[in-house]
Amino acid sequence: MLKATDLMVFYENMLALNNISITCADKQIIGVFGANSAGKSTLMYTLSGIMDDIQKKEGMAGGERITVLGRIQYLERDITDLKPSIRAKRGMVLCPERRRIFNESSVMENLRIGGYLATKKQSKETLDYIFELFPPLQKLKKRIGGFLSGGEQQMLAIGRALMAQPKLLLLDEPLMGLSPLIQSILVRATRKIRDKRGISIIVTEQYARPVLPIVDYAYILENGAAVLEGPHDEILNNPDVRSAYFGVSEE
Amino acid sequence: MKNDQAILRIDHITKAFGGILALNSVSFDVRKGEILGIIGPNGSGKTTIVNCITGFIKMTSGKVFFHGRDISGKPAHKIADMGITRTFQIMRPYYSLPAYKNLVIPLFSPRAKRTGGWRGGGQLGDRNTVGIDILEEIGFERDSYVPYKAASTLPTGYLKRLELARCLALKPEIILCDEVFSGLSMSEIASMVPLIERLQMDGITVIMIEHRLRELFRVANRVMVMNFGEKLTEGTPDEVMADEKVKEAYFGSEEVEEVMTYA
Amino acid sequence: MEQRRKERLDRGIKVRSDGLYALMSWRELSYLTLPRLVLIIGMLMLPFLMPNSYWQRVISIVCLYALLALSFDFLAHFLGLVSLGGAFFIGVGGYLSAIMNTSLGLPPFMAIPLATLLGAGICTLFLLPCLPLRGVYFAIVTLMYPLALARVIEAMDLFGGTDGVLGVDSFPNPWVEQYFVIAMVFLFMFGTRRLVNTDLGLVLRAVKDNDQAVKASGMSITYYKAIAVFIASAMGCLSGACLVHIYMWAGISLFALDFSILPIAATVIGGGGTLVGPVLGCFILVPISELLREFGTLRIVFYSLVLMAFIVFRSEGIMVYGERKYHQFERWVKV
Amino acid sequence: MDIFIYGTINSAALALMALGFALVYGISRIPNFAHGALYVITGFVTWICLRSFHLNYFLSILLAMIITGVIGALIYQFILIRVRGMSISEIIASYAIGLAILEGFRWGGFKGMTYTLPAFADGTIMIEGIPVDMQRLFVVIIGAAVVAFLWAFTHFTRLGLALRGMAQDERAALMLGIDSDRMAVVAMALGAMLSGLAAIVLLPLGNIVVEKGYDVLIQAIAVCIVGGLGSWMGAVLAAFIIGFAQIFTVVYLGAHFQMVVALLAIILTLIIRPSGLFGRQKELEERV
Repeated sequence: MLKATDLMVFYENMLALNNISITCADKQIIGVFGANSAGKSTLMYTLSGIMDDIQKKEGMAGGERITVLGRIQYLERDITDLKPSIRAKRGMVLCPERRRIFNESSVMENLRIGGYLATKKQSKETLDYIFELFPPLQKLKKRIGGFLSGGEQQMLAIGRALMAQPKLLLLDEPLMGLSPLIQSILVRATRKIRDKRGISIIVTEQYARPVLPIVDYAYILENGAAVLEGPHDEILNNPDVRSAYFGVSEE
Repeated sequence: MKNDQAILRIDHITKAFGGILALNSVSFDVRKGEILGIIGPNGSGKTTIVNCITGFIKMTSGKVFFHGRDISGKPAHKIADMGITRTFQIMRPYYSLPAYKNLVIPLFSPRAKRTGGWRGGGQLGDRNTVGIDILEEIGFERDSYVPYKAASTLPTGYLKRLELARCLALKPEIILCDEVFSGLSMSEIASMVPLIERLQMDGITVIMIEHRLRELFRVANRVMVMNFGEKLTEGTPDEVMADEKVKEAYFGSEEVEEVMTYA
Repeated sequence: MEQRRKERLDRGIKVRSDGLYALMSWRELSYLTLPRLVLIIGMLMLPFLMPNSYWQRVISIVCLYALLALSFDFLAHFLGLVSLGGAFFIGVGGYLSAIMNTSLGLPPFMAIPLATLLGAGICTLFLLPCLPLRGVYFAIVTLMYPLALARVIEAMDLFGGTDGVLGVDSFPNPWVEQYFVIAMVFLFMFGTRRLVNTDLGLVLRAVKDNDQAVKASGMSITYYKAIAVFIASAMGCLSGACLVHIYMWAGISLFALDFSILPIAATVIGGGGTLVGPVLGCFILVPISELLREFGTLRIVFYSLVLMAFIVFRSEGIMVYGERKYHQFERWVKV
Repeated sequence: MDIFIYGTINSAALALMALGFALVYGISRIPNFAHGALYVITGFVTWICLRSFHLNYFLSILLAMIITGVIGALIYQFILIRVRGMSISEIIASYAIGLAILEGFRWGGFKGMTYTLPAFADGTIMIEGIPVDMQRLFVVIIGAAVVAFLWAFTHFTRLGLALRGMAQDERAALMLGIDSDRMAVVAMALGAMLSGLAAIVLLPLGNIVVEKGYDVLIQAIAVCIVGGLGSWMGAVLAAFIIGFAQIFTVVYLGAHFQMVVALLAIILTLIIRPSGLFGRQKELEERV
């Protein structure tokens, strides 16, 4: 479904992504793990095309010179040079780090803005699905986005991304800063989205433990390079990974 | 603890955003020289407490007393000038400046001039040198090039230290740490913990807001638990761990369905 | 696949001359000081090179605009405040100096410094309410003041109303006039340059970058902004004060748009944030504007278009571009 | 009573002037200092269509508004798009555009008393014994209609919602497939047309002069700051506050002080409540 080859990203002279190739088959959940500043968000931005936008803005401001190299293939077509909005139109939707919901709009409006690309029928159907997936949102329909708790905001962010009718959903650190309880809800929801709606998902996380049970294939990034990759079981049983990436406090 | 008096007293502070209560009549004492941890789920109002105490937002009602003096409603820079400093959850270094130059700015402040800055005995030397000294204290390798690198190129671990260093430059009495451990790897946290303990030994009162319970419980003398803008309980780490209410609110039960209805 | 990217590197000589080693070789010493010497000597020579007194007068005007442009650049790039009202500073400084000269009988060399300090104080006071805030507020308020003040003077018939203040003393002779304003440009250009590299300047830049952290360090951002605005408005008021003594008249036209837009255009063309760039920009723009004098307000259209073109297509300006080429080289590297 | 009636009319006029600016700022965060210039363009284009080409009045208005909208879109597409996100450049570029247009008109000889537009309908009606001419009535009616239209547009249509999304977080909108540049062009065109509409409704009340451009810009900005930058409802409310305050000063002090009232309103707002009446952006930001 998605096949990115030899991605390299430079911020000025600093290498942020080093020769990363990543593939995602139909209906798979791919995990990308790595510590802070390992390049997870850069990877997500590059795949979704947001990097294109960042690059343009930086260039105009005379700031860092960002260079992006490599090719991205999606649904058998090369999308490397497409604008992010067109990538979204083709079904590749990013649910960003730190959620970035629309703070001043209500939950319902957030979802309807998310449905910009959807037809009326699709919107209605997806809306029902989101409320089924995240029942708490149902009661908060009228609540202003900025006043939701972190967990509710994350649910809303995922819901909003679903409204854009993705075929491939990119989740950038969906569990960041959330309590273990909310984390488990979100992880289960993620699996349901894949199982019920057949959406492929690429998810990044700093700590592998909460997400690893649901991923089919995982990549581990370190300093911008993929140091390890493999299917679920292999990663799970790798002793190095166990010591380095399973540290999550959970008394 | 030698000294049991309250250095900071928070008296029924309430903060409403629009119609929603982010803080609902929260009161607690902070004792001199202790490390107080504040934990709670996201959106429970932890950062709002820091913002209210340090004057970054105006509280709707309530009072804050520092050494028995009412400081509520004073502007942020006045409060910092009294010695109550904070770190930011989303780090705010001066990105374009080298790391040590970041400290020249707080060292320029009236408080630093008065107190002589970190460890200063009343007189402040060359700010650049003092800046590098502070960075060394806080774990930047002195002889490496790290203190001279632009803040924008430093990794998260160093930036968190830089945030702390900015507080230290003022020779503070109280430091409010807003999630200093978040975003750090296990080994980075392990190296931060002794740092926090050192602060306590130097007589600085520390208030820590955290998600990472295991590490927090190692350093904190007392812990306060927040939920939905209200204080749930406070006590020693062991007491808090044993509290049924805390378990319910923070860790939740294993049954997902139950949670779905509660939220 | 052959893929390349552009890389920027400092020249070796720059890296070395940043330290103290520069003093060790003539080559490095001249690398550092030559550009400055060229500028200083060039400006000192200018009054001699001008063909007639009209063009000598133009040099004075260039210098006054240069002061305004310096004030704009200082505020915009070291404090993050965009001032759209150079005319406000000019007007306040000009009227003050004119009144002191005509009503109190102070000679120009007393009236000018007094008007500068007093005017800077007044401007700072007027701008104080918008200093705690970031964003467009400062730009808006500075845009409004000159327009509103002109209206008030007109409506209430203050200071001679539309006729203005007449009979202001001029400088003793043209040479004094010219070298005085050139000296002022040097003073403020090198002065602000020195200032932004001191610790106080660092704090000002920090206020621009990140005001929250400055607050958390126990410093009042309003206070530091006020200091900077005082310095900047002193430059503007000085310029206005000199202007009335050159034209021997103060009137509502001191609040004219020329004074607001030309310094901005000069800064953008010359290169913002360099402090030399704005001066250079004035040396390019003002003479052109003098040549266009007969076209009336078309001049303003002209500056605006030049300004727009520069901001859109070469936003860094001449000086920044020049400095980069001087200090760095670029090369293509294979990945 | 006459203060009430004239206050309402003045407030509606201010709201009309301000909404275009508020809309553009709200969506693309560009303070459009060319706002006043667009206002004047509409006036002159209508006048040219009407007087030089002898077109029908309604047709002239339609044409002028479309042209203004297109000019707004072009300004964005070719100039402002390149400086997006750099606040200093945004301010300077849009200010420069406005100046170039206005001073260009002045140079082109569009000054003096000769340029006027006819009223939509002649005659006056009496309200509570006070004569109000039809054109002023139109100001109020159209003002109300514009507010209602904007509200409905941004709450119920797909495009309107997308614009609001972009106003809040451009990059997040981009991720959802909303093309931010195209939306900003739409916003700019819409904003330009709104300022054009204001011009067409208000200009028959006086002459078309270049100074109007500066006046309108300043009044619009004053209204937007008092209402809270980027908040449309705030702008409407602020228009009423400033509108009535101006009428009071006109009645008790004299007409010259209208601008001073606007300036004073800004200064007071900045001192007392910097985020404006409806600007709650800041509070939310602090909460994160």
